[in-house]
Formats: sequence, C-alpha cells, structure tokens
Amino acid sequence: MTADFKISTFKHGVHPEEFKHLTDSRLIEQMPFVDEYVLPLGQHIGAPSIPIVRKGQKVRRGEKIADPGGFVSVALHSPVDGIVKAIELAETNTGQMVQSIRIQADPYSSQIFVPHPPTPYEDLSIDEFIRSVQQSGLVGLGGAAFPAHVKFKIPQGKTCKYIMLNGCECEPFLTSDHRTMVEKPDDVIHGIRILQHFVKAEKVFIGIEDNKPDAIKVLREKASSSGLPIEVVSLKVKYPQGAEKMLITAILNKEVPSGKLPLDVETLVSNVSSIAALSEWFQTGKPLIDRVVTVTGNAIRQPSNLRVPIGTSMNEVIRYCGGLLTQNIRLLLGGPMMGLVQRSTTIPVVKGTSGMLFIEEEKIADMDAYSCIRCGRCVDACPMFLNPSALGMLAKKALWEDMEENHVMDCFECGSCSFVCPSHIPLVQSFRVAKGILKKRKASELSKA
Amino acid sequence: MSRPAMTTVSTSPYLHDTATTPKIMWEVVFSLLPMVAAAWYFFGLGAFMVVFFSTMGSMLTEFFFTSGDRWKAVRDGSGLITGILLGLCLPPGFPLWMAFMGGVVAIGMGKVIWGGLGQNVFNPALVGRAFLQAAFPTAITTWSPPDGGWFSLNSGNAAWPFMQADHVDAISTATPLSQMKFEHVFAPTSDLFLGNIPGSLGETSSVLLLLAGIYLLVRKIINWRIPVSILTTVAVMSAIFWWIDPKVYPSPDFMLFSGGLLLGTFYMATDLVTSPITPKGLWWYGFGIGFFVVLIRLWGGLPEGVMYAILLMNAATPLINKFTRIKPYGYR
Amino acid sequence: MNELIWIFISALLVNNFTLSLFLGLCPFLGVTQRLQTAFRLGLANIFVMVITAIASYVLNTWVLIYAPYLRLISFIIVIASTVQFVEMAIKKLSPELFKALGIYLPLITTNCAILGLALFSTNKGYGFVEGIVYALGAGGGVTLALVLLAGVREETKVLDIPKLVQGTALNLIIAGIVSMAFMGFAGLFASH
Amino acid sequence: MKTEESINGQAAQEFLKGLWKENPVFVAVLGMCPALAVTNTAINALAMGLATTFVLVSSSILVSLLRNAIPKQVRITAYIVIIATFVTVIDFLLAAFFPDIHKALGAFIALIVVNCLILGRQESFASKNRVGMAILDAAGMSAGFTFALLCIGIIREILGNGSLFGMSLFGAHFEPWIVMILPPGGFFALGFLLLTFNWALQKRKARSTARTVETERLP
Amino acid sequence: MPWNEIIIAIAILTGLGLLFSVILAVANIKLKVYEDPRIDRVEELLPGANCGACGMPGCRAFAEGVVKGELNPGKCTVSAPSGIERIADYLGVEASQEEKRVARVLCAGGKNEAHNRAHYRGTLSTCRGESVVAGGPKDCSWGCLGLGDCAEVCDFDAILMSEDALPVVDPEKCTACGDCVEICPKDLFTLMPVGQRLIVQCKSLLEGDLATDRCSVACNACGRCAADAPPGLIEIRDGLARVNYDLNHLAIPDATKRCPTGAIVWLEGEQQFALASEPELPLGRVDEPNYDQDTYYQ
Amino acid sequence: MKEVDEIPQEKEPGSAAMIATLGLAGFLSGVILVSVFLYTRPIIAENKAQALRAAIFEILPGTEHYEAMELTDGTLKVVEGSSDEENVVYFGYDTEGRLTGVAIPGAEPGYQDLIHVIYGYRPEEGVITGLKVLESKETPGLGDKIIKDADFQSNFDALKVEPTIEVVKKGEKNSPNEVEAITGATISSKAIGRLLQLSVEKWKTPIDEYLKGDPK
Ligand SMILES: Cc1cc2nc3c(=O)[nH]c(=O)nc-3n(C[C@H](O)[C@H](O)[C@H](O)COP(=O)(O)O)c2cc1C
Ligand SMILES: Cc1cc2nc3c(=O)[nH]c(=O)nc-3n(C[C@H](O)[C@H](O)[C@H](O)COP(=O)(O)O)c2cc1C
Ligand SMILES: Cc1cc2nc3c(=O)[nH]c(=O)nc-3n(C[C@H](O)[C@H](O)[C@H](O)COP(=O)(O)O)c2cc1C
Ligand SMILES: Cc1cc2nc3c(=O)[nH]c(=O)nc-3n(C[C@H](O)[C@H](O)[C@H](O)CO)c2cc1C
Ligand code: SF4
Ligand code: SF4
Ligand code: SF4
Ligand code: SF4
Ligand code: FES
Repeated sequence: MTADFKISTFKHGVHPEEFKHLTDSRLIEQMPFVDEYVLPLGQHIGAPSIPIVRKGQKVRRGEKIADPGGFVSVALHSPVDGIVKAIELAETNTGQMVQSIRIQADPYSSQIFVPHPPTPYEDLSIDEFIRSVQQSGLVGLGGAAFPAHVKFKIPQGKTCKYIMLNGCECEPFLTSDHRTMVEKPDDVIHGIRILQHFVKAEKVFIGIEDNKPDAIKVLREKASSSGLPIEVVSLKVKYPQGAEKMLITAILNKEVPSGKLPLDVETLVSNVSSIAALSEWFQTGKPLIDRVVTVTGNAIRQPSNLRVPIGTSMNEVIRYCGGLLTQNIRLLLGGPMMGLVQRSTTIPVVKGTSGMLFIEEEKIADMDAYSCIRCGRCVDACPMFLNPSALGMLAKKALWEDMEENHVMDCFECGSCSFVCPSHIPLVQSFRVAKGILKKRKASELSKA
Repeated sequence: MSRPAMTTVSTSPYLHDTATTPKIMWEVVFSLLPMVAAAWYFFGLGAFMVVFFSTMGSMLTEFFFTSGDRWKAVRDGSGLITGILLGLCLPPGFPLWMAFMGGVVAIGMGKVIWGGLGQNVFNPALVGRAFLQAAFPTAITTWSPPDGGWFSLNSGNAAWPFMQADHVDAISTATPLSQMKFEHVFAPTSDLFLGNIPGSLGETSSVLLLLAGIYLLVRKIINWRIPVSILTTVAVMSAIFWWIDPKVYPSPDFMLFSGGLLLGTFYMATDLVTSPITPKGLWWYGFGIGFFVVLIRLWGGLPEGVMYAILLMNAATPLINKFTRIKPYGYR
Repeated sequence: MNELIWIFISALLVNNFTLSLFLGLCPFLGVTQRLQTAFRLGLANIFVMVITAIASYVLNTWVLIYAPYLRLISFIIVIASTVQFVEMAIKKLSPELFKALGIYLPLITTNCAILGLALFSTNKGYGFVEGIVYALGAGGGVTLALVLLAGVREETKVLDIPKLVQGTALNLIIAGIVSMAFMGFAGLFASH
Repeated sequence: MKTEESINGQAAQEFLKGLWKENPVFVAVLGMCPALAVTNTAINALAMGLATTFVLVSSSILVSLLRNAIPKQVRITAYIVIIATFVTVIDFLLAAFFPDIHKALGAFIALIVVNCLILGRQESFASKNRVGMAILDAAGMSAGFTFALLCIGIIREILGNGSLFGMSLFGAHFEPWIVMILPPGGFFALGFLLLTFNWALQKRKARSTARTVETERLP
Repeated sequence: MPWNEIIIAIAILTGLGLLFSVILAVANIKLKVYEDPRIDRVEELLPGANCGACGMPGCRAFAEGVVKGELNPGKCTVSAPSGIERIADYLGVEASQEEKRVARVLCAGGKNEAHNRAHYRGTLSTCRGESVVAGGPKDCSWGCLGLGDCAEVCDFDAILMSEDALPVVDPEKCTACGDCVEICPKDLFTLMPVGQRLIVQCKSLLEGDLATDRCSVACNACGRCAADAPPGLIEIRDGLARVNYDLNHLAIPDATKRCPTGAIVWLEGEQQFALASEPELPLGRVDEPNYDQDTYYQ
Repeated sequence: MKEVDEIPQEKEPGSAAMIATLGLAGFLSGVILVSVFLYTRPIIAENKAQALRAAIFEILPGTEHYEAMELTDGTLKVVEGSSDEENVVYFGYDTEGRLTGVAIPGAEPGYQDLIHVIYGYRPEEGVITGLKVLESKETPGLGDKIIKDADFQSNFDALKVEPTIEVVKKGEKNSPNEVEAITGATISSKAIGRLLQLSVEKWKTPIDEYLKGDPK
C-alpha cells in the first residue's frame, strides 16, 4: 500500500459546500498595527495566566506580560511595544467578561521584533523543552487552544509511536492552515524536527484533505528531503475529517476509546500551524503574539488571510479588509459548522481565532422546525456513531440521565447531525445544554463527596 | 452611552443540507402519483375516487384536529402520503364513505392523538386500514376485477354514508392470494408483474412499485436495509417451503409479487417515523416483517398479512431501538 | 406434538389472553410504565400460571371429581394460598429473586388471567402436559403483550403526546391498535 | 361529636364518590377485564354490572362485619373465600333463572372473583369501616362500575351492531362497525370515552380558572 | 336430603381451608423476614387495590418506596387525596427538622431593567439553549435570561416567572431540592436558610457605570451598603457586595437604604416566610386543597 | 395528623387464629354453596336438557323423544345421565318409535376458536338433516353467519355425506354433497365442512353397526 494512492477517511460524516475559493489562493498578509490591544488572561483551556505587569508599565513587543497560572496554562506576551493601560474585565469571544490586559500601542515604535539567535534545542532536556514551550505561550491553533506543552509531555508509562499533523482544515471557508502549509512548509518541517527530537516517534503523518493538492505536493517534496520519517497522507474531503479522533481513524484505522486521549492509541495530534509556530519560537524566539486568521464570508468586502497580532479588535480587522458589505451580518469565529457566533465585533482576536466569518443575515434562511421524523440521516452522519435522533428527543423532555446513558458525553459537537437534519432540530445546541448540565451535576457531586 | 446595534445570534451549524422534511414528504407524494394513475387506468374512475376520499378524510382531519399550526401541518405533505397510501391499499369497489372514514381514523387515531408528525408509533395509514378491515371485513374483501373503463364507477363506491353497499354489479373475484390460500391456484408471475389482477388499488402493478422503490432508494429517502431484509426473508422462507412441497406452498416469485408486499415494503414498512433508526434494528425489523408475512400468508386464517406484520413490528420498534443501540465510536 | 404446538400458539398469539380474551387487563394497563417491570411481571405471570396449571390439575383429578361445582372456590383458595406461600418462601430463600420477581406475586394472585387459565384449561379438558403447555403459552402471550405495551409506553415519554390523551386513554388506544394487529394471527394453523 | 347532618353528608359522599370522582373504571382503572370483555352489548354490560353489584355489596357487608375477627396474614385468602362464595352463588342463580345471560357472560361471571375492584374495596374500605359505610361505599362503587359498563356497552352496541338493548336503531341497511364488538373496539370505546371526559374536564377547568382570574382583577 | 354430597362439599372446603391455613401459619413462623414496620403502616393507609397504577408492582412495593422516600405518596391515583395526606403526614412526623432552606434568585435584572444585546433566533427557547449561543442575548453576561427553565424544572411549582421575566420563588412551596440551582445556566440560584434576609440580588462583577449601563439594578460596587452595615457584615470584593452570613444575626434592613440601584434587598412579607415549620393542620381535615382532577388520569 | 395513631396496632395473631379462621370460612362457604347448589341443580339441569331437546328437535324433524348413546370400545351403549360428552350421540325417535336420525355433537377450530355444533344425521339415507351451532366465537356479523344465515343453514337440509362433504364458493353448488360457503367467511364455512366430514367418518361405522344389531 503506497501512500500516494491511498485515500483514507473515516465512516459517516457529511459533505457541506466548501466556499474555500474565496481565500484559498490569497497570500497571507500582515495586519498593520493598531492603537489598542486587549489580551484576555484566559485565552486557552486551563487556568488563566497571572499578569506580571502593572498599569502604566511599558512593555516591548514579545515581552512576557503574564505567567502561566499552573501547569495547564501558558504565558502571555505583548503583541506590541506600548503601555499597559489597564487590567480589567473585557468581553471575549465566549460572550463572557474576562480579566484582560489592555495595552496602548506606542505610536512611535517601529514595532519590529528583534529575532533572537536560534535556540539550540538539541541541548535541552525534555523538561526544559516543555518549560520553554510553556513560556512561548503556544497553544493548539486548531481551535481548542489547548496548551501545547501539555500535549508534548508524554506521561510516564505512555509511549508515542506516531505524531500526526492535522492539516485537514475540514471546516468550510477556512484556509489559514492551508496557506500556512503552502507558504511556510519549512517551518512545518522544522517544527516536526524539533518535536521529533523529543518525542522520538516511529512515524510522523501529515493528514491533508485532498482539496489542497498544492499543500500536499509541497509538503511531500519537503518531507522526502528532510530525512525524517514523514508521510503526507491525502484524505478524502469530508467533514469533520479534522477532528483528531477521525484523523486517527482515517490514518491508523484505530479508534480512540471513549473518554481517552489520542495518546492512549500512542498518537500525538497537533495542528500544522501550531507546529510552524513552535519552529518559529525556537528559531527566532518569537512567542505566540500573532496568528493567521482567515477573514472571509459573503459580507466582507475583501476576504483575506491575515497574520493578526493577538489582541487586535475585530473592528480593526473589518476596517482593514475593506469593511462590511451590509450592516446586518452575523460574525462567526471559526468555521460555519462549529464556529462561535458573536454578539458584537468589539472583541479581540485571540489565540484560538482561526477564522472570522461574516455572513449576511438575510442569507441565513429562517428554518421551520419539525418534529424528528426519524429519518436516520443524523445517525448516518454522526462520526461518533451516536444516535442524535434519540438524544434530541430525550433532550426535548429534559431527560439528561437518559442522554448520558446514550453517550451524549461522547459528542464533540461537530454539528454534522444538525447539518443533515431535514427537520432542522437544534440537535448540537441541545447536546451542549445537556453536556453542560451533566458536567455541572458531576462537579457538584464531586464537591459534595 | 450609545448602545451598539442589536445583532442576531443563532446556533451552529450555519450551513445546512438542502433536504427538508416537507421536501422529502412531497417527493414521496410525487413518487406515488404513477401508482394512483395506474389504479385509475386498471380500475376506472371509482379507484381514483377511493384514493381521493381517503385523502380528503386524512387532510381534513389533519386540519381540524391538529393543535398548533394547522396550515403548517397540512403543508408538510405527510398527511397526503397517509391518505394516498390508505387509498391505494383499499379495493376498487370500496364505498367512498368508508374510504373517507378510513382517512379520518388513520390521521385521527394514528397521528393526531400522538401529537402529529413524527410522534406516532404506528403507521397511520395502516392503522386506518386495519380499522377498516376490522370494521367492515366484507366490504374490504370484496374485490372487483380490473375492468379498464376510464370512467366506470363501481356501484359499491356509491353507498350512502353508514349504509351497506349493495354490490349489484360486483362480480366478486378472488385475489391471487386468496386463490392460493383457499384453492391452491397460483397466478402466473407475469400477470402479477404487470398488474392485470384483482387486488387493492396500489398492489397490482409490481413493475411500477419496483421502479418507485428504486427511485426512493436512489434518492436515499428510504433506508435500503428495510426492503432488502424484508424481501430476502420472504424469498428465502418461501423458497424453503416451496422446495418442500411446491403443490401446497407458493413459489418465492409468487410470494414476492402478489398482494401488498411490494407496496408495503417500499412505502409502508419504510415509513421513517415508525421504523427503527439503528442499522441493526432495521435488519431485525425487516426480518420480523418478512417472517410474519410468510407466517400469516401460509398458515394464517387470512390470505394477506403484510398490514398486520408491519403493525406488529411497529409495535416492536421501540423495543428494537432499545435493544439494538448503536455502539458509539470508541466503544469497540 | 402438533396438538401441543397448536395449544401453545393459540394461547400465545391467536387467543392472546390480554389482547383478545381481555384477561389481566389491570396490570396490563397499570404496570407497563417501565419495560423492566413489565417484563418481570410477565415472568412472574408465567410462573404463577404454571403453578396454577399444576394445582388445577391436582384439584380436578383428585378432589373435584367429588364435587365439580366447587371448582371456582377451590381453585381460588388453592391459588391464592399457594402463591402467598411461594412468595414467603422466595422472600426468605432468595431476597434477590424476591426483589426481581416476588414482589409482583401479590399483584397477580388476584388477577383474572390466572383464574381464567385454570377455568379455561378445565373447560377444554386439558390433561397435565397440555395444561402446562397452555399455561406457558398463555403466560408467554401475557408477557408479550406487557412487553410490547411497555415498550411503546416508554417511547411515549419522549413524544409530544397531547395532554388530553396522555395516560390511560392513550394506553387503551395503543392496546386497541396492538389488538387489531394481533387479529392478523386469527386462524393461525387452524386449517392445517 | 359529629352532627347528624355531617354524618348524612359524609354518607352521601361515600356513595357518590364511586359514581364519579373515584369511579372504578374511568378514574381508578380497575376491573378492566369485565369492563371491556362483556360490554359488547348494553344488556350484557348491565347484567355484568348487576352481578358485580350483588357480589360487591354482599361481600362488603360480610367483610365489614368480620373485620376484627380475621387475622392479618390470612385476610386476603379469607376475603377471597367470601367473594368466591358469593360469586358461585350468583353463578348458580343466573344459570338457573337467566340461562341466556349466563351463557353470554360465560366465564366472566366466575372471573368476578378476581375483579380487582372487589378485592380492592374489601382491602381498602370494608375491612376498615363500619357496616353502614361499607354498604354505601360498595353500593356507590358498584353503581359507578355498572354505569361505566353501561356507557361502554351502549357505545359498542350502537356502533358495532346498530342496535340498543337489542332494538335495531338504524334500519336494515346500516353497516355495523364490526370492530366495535371485537376486542380492539373495547379498548377504543373506553379510550375515547376517557378522552371525551378529559376534554370536558379541561374545558370546565379552563372556564373556572378564567372566572377566578376575572374575580382577582376586581378591586 | 343428599347428605352424602353435603358432607363431601363441606369436607372439601373445610379441608382446603384448614390445610392451607396450616401451611401459611407454618410459613408465617418459619419464613418470617424483618421489615420496617412503617411499611406495614403505609400499606394499611393505601387503598390496597394492587392495581399497579402507581407504576409499582403492587401496594406493598409502593409503600416500601414511599417509606424509603423514593416515591411521592401522591403517585397513588386510586387513593383519595385525604389518604395521601395522611401518609405524607405519617411519614412527615418522623422527618428531621432543621431550619427551612429555600432557593433565592441572585438577579433582579428583568427585561425592564437589563437590556438585550442581540436577538436570539432559534427554536430552542430555553435559558440553557440561549446560553450556549454566545452566552445569551442579554448584555449583562451574568444576568437572568428570563425564559423560565427554573420554573419549568421545579417539581413543586414553587417558581413563577414575573411579568418582568424574572423567577419568583414561593418560599412556602420550595423544598430546597436544588433542581433550579442545577438547571440555571447562569448559576443564579442559591439555597439559603430562610433566616438570611439580607441579599445582594446581583452577580455582575462590573463596577460603576459599566455595571449600570447594562442593567439599572446592578450592584455597582459603590460600597454604601458596606458602610451602613455593622462592620464585617458586608464586604465589597471583585466588584460586588458580598454578605458574610456568619454574621447574619447582625443583619439589619438599614444596609439597603442607601443602595443607589436597589441591588441589595431585605426580604419581607411573602418573600420572607420565616416560619420554621408548617402550622399544625386542623384535626380530621377531609377537604382537598389544591387537588387537581387531572392527576387522576395521568 | 393524629388520626394515624388511632389505627389500632394489631398484635401478631396466633397461628391458631389463622387456622381457625380459614377452616371456619371454608366450612361456612361449604354450607352455603352446597345449599344453593342443591337448590338450583334441578333447575339448571332442566335448562340444559331443554336446550338440548330443543336443538335435537330442530335438527331431527319429527322427533318426539331421544336416547343418549355412548361410544365405548367401538360400540354404542345406552347411557343415563351425563357422561363423557365427546363420545355421546342422541338417537331420535318419532311418536311411533321410528328412528328419525342421530344427533351428533362435534367441535372443530374455526376462525377464532373451536366451533361447537350438533347436527342431525340420517344413517339410512346418509344425509345430514340439520345443523345447529351451539357455541362459537366467530366474528359477529361475519363468521357468525354460520349460525343465522338462512342460505348457509339451507345447505344442511339434506346434505349427502357420500362421497365426501365439500365446501365450494357461493353459487357453485351443483351436487348434494356440497356446502356453499358464506362469502367473506370462507374459513368458518370450511371449518364446518371439515367438522362434518371428520365427525361422519368417526360415527358412520359405529352407528351402522349398532343399527344392524338393533333393527328397530
Ligand atoms: C469537529 C471537529 C473538527 C475539527 N477540525 C479541525 C481541523 O480541521 N483542523 C485542525 O487542525 N483541528 C481540527 N479540530 C481540532 C482537532 O480535533 C485537534 O484538537 C487538533 O487538531 C489538535 O491540534 P492543536 O492542539 O494543535 O490544535 C477539530 C475538532 C473537532 C471536534
Ligand atoms: C438497494 C441498495 C442496496 C445496498 N446494499 C448494500 C449492502 O448490502 N451493503 C452495503 O454496505 N451497502 C449497500 N448499499 C449502499 C448503502 O446505501 C451505503 O451507501 C453504504 O452502506 C455506505 O455506508 P457508509 O457511509 O457507512 O460507508 C446499498 C444501496 C442500495 C441503494
Ligand atoms: C376482523 C375480521 C374478522 C374476520 N372474521 C372471520 C370469521 O369469523 N370467519 C371467517 O371465515 N373469516 C373471517 N375473516 C376472514 C376474512 O373475511 C377472509 O378474507 C375470508 O374468510 C376469506 O373469504 P372469501 O374468500 O370469501 O373472501 C375475518 C377477517 C377480519 C379482518
Ligand atoms: C418514505 C416514506 C414512507 C411513508 N410511509 C407512510 C405510510 O406508510 N403511512 C403513512 O401513514 N405515512 C407514511 N409516510 C408519511 C409520514 O412519515 C407519516 O405519516 C408519519 O408517520 C406521520 O407522523 C411516509 C413518509 C415517507 C417519507
Ligand atoms: S436527521 Fe433530524 S429528523 Fe432525521 S432522525 Fe435525525 S433528528 Fe430526526
Ligand atoms: S454533534 Fe455530536 S451527535 Fe451530532 S454528529 Fe457531531 S458528534 Fe454526533
Ligand atoms: S433558569 Fe436562570 S436564567 Fe433562566 S429564568 Fe431561571 S434564573 Fe433566569
Ligand atoms: S426547584 Fe427545588 S429548590 Fe428550586 S424553587 Fe423549586 S423546590 Fe425550591
Ligand atoms: S379485572 Fe383487573 S385484571 Fe382483570
């Protein structure tokens, strides 16, 4: 079985229209600097960072402004030269008010980042490497913003045979990973080299959906000349191919047991952009102070791929992209399948923002909901092999325990079921509700015990 | 402080498949029209009137007894399917008032009482048909032969409401299945195939039914497991008995193409709402229907058992769903 | 053998105690909220029916030949006391079994299906083996009906049943539809 | 000390509750087997109701009289013996004097013994109350039972046979709905009766709540 | 007279009676199993119809469930309401008594005080449902969404939604079961002893105008209540006034007097309900309060 | 509420009380039942006999009295009173003591359950002279036409048992050994046909033999 002809995939899943043509051939541009940056302390999963700057303090671009708040937490760096204006509550992409560091950019600074000489990573011990990654502020750029160093630390007793780079970008509209792979293939390969030095996996896979032939081609070329055990796997275009469980199934034909992590099947999954950022940190010392964001949708004048400093207000991004075509829009962070809808555009771009999708409100059809007709389409769509129809009916009657019995906690909210449901039942939404309640219940039981 | 303009928020995903429940239902309605036309062609105007009255019965009931948005309920087309299917499984000379009443019972007892579309456990059309069969067993087993006249109306059709039909012109003939059962005469498969036989309106032409079934399968409106498992079960079981004694037991092709098996298989057993949802459950469901069809046809008191078989398996569907849970990802 | 099969099928499907003979309806409508309960009740039913078949055979053969008209009262005394005794015994000997099945026994003692079984099998002149097969068929039929109804009723918990219909009215209509479906078994194996 | 009036009131209540508020068939869903099995004609329903009345009233009297004499462990058996005795008596009497009705009711006369209603009343009422009250309760319950059976029987006979108490109602050409005298018809008839009652109750409740809201609004 | 037949008949029945009573008597002695005596008592109070309408297999099983506290006596649809009450009372007598706790809502920003930031479009119109979509449409991200999940979930009908789209707990009906605490996506309920009357009905951590721009009754952390209250009772922390209930005995209504927004309140009247236990019911009550005909048919 | 406490706390009843209660109950019930039974027995017996007599007179026209005969070991013997009913037939005689025919009861599964009938049979001519359904659970209005339907009943006015009894569709009867079925109730009709055929097969020889031995 040669890699070239194998087109792997997982079972079930859906085929939404892609809309990637809007941005997939646009080069990544640097977003200009703006006046103010808002840096929420909790951009990642885990404990919030702890600020180490005071109001009025001057900071340099790339300077650390907050320490990790624990092991599952990362440092935070200033994206600009400027002054700390305040540390206060500010609204973020979750709709919640979060403690944030507000930095006034120094209008007279050139905002040039002075690269450090490359860190000789070969000399680092594994713990030093992990600590270094934590200090870089690196989180997974695939969407969840999970601290990267935690993933890279292979716990005692576990082995990691495979490293898997997730370049699927299965969400419609998004092209940021695609562009990163095409424009920075060397960073990706170098990132792999660094990670491989510490993890020592047998094999490194880069999974890319076959709607990105240019990325596949260029990475295959680089990989073959790298001397690393890299295989670039071309995957069938299917949503949610990029979910790590699906990726593992597609490539290794293995399932991650329920409630377990990829490491339990000896695999480490990371987004390609995260790996590119890793390489940047070790080569130039640049922490995670900006990221590539796909700005797209039918309501933005100039869809683009932008490298945006973290903390930039979305309003500024809109302005840079030529403004909105209509006032009546809906802003989604991420893709249209899993993206988070926003109540306002005055929130900052954060580490987890992979895309900004502006959709004309009128284009979102009002959908008549019907009762579940048990057509089974959701069952055939659910990549987790759940029974969304049954779950949906249980949710309607608030039968949370029964939902738990029906494995609602295994749902990763990909939205495939809602996508196919001809009755337009808000399936994922009600699963989120159920999961929320069940988690809360479990937490209160724990605290009682 | 000026307030920012209100935006609109709604839940993800923001892309949706194009299929909607009403679209699915209407597609099924259109796929049924050739059957209605064929019924008219074979049995005359009376046949069409039977379908029309049962449809009126169901639509009017749907409209007047639905709580909530009754126009929406009527527009979605599912009541229309019920009415047409009910009409198609009635005999041609059936009194129109009974057909109307069947429609009322089908929707009233089979659907509205349960809370409308998607909530019912039993197939509404078959609830209506079972009620008619139990209420008026004579009328529903009085078969007139196909006569070919375009505008012929059977005198049975015109009975006064609540009154008996006097079948003056009814040359009551036996359907192939009752000939099989009571006289051990097997009709030739070619007749069964083309539809030149007495029987219910929609049962007669196997060719049309097969075409419609294939259409529904290709459009993925019905689940392929149901027809495959029903037809296989019937074919295999009847083949075994035919092989044991071909004089007493009918051949598999006779079993497959006679009576309401194809109509039941493609349109009624596959009713999305009343069939199981799990893949394994669908196999069991189909197997159960096939098994009961053969059981009732070969050894039961009645010549035809498709309706009862489907209703029985409808009743078992919640159990089937419960005991054939899908094993989620990560549990294998 | 054929005769026994016919007795079994007839009691199980054709003349299903619950759905076509209207026996044991109170638990049928009452104890079918949960599938597990219904199933266990069904099992307990089979058990008591077999006891009943044995007891009625004993009574018929050795006691009632002297006074057949005391049949009803003797049956009822014997069934009620035997079941009460068995209940006590199970409770003592196997509390788990009691939890699973025993607690259903009092509900069944005073149930038409049990006495119906005794009377019908006497009327039909069944012997010992036939009586037990009849009891198994009838008990199986009752279990089948209980389980089917319970399955549907559990399902109705997630359905939008209108308030007006919820409860007994709907149960009766479900029972009616299932009973119509069972009419399809009429005449099964009768003409062969 | 209770006054005469309140005793009378309570007595009337004991009797009336069986008719409607605690109606054994419509409300408590007891004694379903006879309620559905022998109600395919009104006359059978009536006969069954009366036979049950006889048994219920007589055994209630006896159980109430003996309520302090029967030990707890054997009370069910003792009640059953009492009930079965009366049932056998009525069985003989019917066979002797009304052979046709006896034939129509068939085994269901014997099955009165196990009618859940009867044993239920002994357990819950007769064994805990004085004879007078027990009689009233039994009479009320039986009346309610008979009433319910009659309702079902009338519906089923009219629809299923086109007749009432054997008299043809709609002429010879009426097409009877045979299903109504078959088993499913029994379920349907009671089901729809309950539905109708629910509907009526809901209507009445809606009206009464509407009224209370109005009065609340008054100053 | 056919004496022969008479004697046989009487002999058979007497014999059967004796035989089985002996068996049962022996079994009663040999096979006795201890059980909670209250079960017998409750069973006696039940109708004994063994009808199964309660969903349990027989009256005794039901009685066991009731005694264990797993079932509500009201589930018995056959029993007269007065009987149900008697059972409840019988078991209630033995229930332990502590200070009654009730659920309190920590938000006063109804639809007239706290405005929305967005329109929510969707068919899942519940607080939980809205809250997973961008945290809900309300500008104040701590505030009540007003769709009444709590009222829906309360088994005791203790919560009503006010015209202002805020939940109002009836302390008399509330049993402190905690269901509302669990369901509320904004965690606005806490269970507290009825004696705690000084309550800050706000969870917003914003200060000053930021808070009051979003909701006119928000706590803006001005600190006046803390100044007016006995020392230590109220503290302003993280933009919110917080009552230290360890000092509840010091609490006075005066602390609420100068609050500019009315976020802190002193519960009185219907909302307070400080009685520790229910008043004694009149003896021999047979009327049927709040009895709902519909439950018969469930 | 205080009422609860008023319920007397029963003390554990002794075994003697239990045994005495049930024994006494059995005794009393025995007394009552036997008295009612003795009182009603003759009436019930009379009712039954009357019903049987009516049936026999109907299916054997001209009968004035009859005699019950039981088949034991292949031969018929006169019996008194009730006995194993499956093997009893009734010989009917007219006023002059001539045999009017034999009334034979029988049962066979129909559409629902066993159909019990009694029919008159004339051994000399080999014809069936009448049929009365005693008990059937066939569908009212459909299968129960076998009881009331005049057309169907007229099948049995003179139905030849030779060579065999055949059931044919309505309107297709053209020889005296055929029974015309009821439309819509073929199953019940066939059951009757089958019943008659099986029953005649069983009884023909014993009756013929008996008549040969006892030429009256
Ligand atoms: C439904 C779903 C779709 C996803 N799609 C992608 C994707 O297209 N690309 C991606 O990199 N990660 C995707 N993820 C996230 C991956 O599961 C995984 O968390 C990520 O690849 C890990 O890399 P990171 O930690 O570097 O982000 C998806 C997750 C889910 C639940
Ligand atoms: C009439 C018909 C019969 C089919 N039979 C089978 C079959 O026997 N086995 C099968 O795997 N797919 C069968 N298919 C294809 C399925 O519809 C479906 O495409 C396939 O199971 C894909 O499953 P997956 O999406 O889980 O990979 C059949 C399709 C049709 C229309
Ligand atoms: C509710 C119902 C009751 C029936 N009852 C009888 C019956 O009592 N006797 C009978 O022979 N057939 C009965 N049938 C069977 C049908 O009428 C069957 O089709 C008929 O016996 C076939 O006869 P045909 O060939 O004359 O139509 C019943 C059918 C149904 C649906
Ligand atoms: C493929 C398909 C088959 C259907 N078959 C039936 C049917 O047999 N009887 C019926 O009443 N409705 C049928 N319907 C319509 C609809 O699903 C049905 O009325 C629901 O049971 C109503 O809740 C069908 C719909 C579809 C899409
Ligand atoms: S896709 Fe929608 S309508 Fe179909 S079964 Fe799933 S939830 Fe029901
Ligand atoms: S959202 Fe959950 S239930 Fe729906 S398809 Fe995705 S994993 Fe399955
Ligand atoms: S559940 Fe919470 S958010 Fe919803 S109405 Fe009640 S208090 Fe408000
Ligand atoms: S849900 Fe429970 S805690 Fe909340 S108000 Fe109701 S009774 Fe009180
Ligand atoms: S009367 Fe209650 S079970 Fe039969």
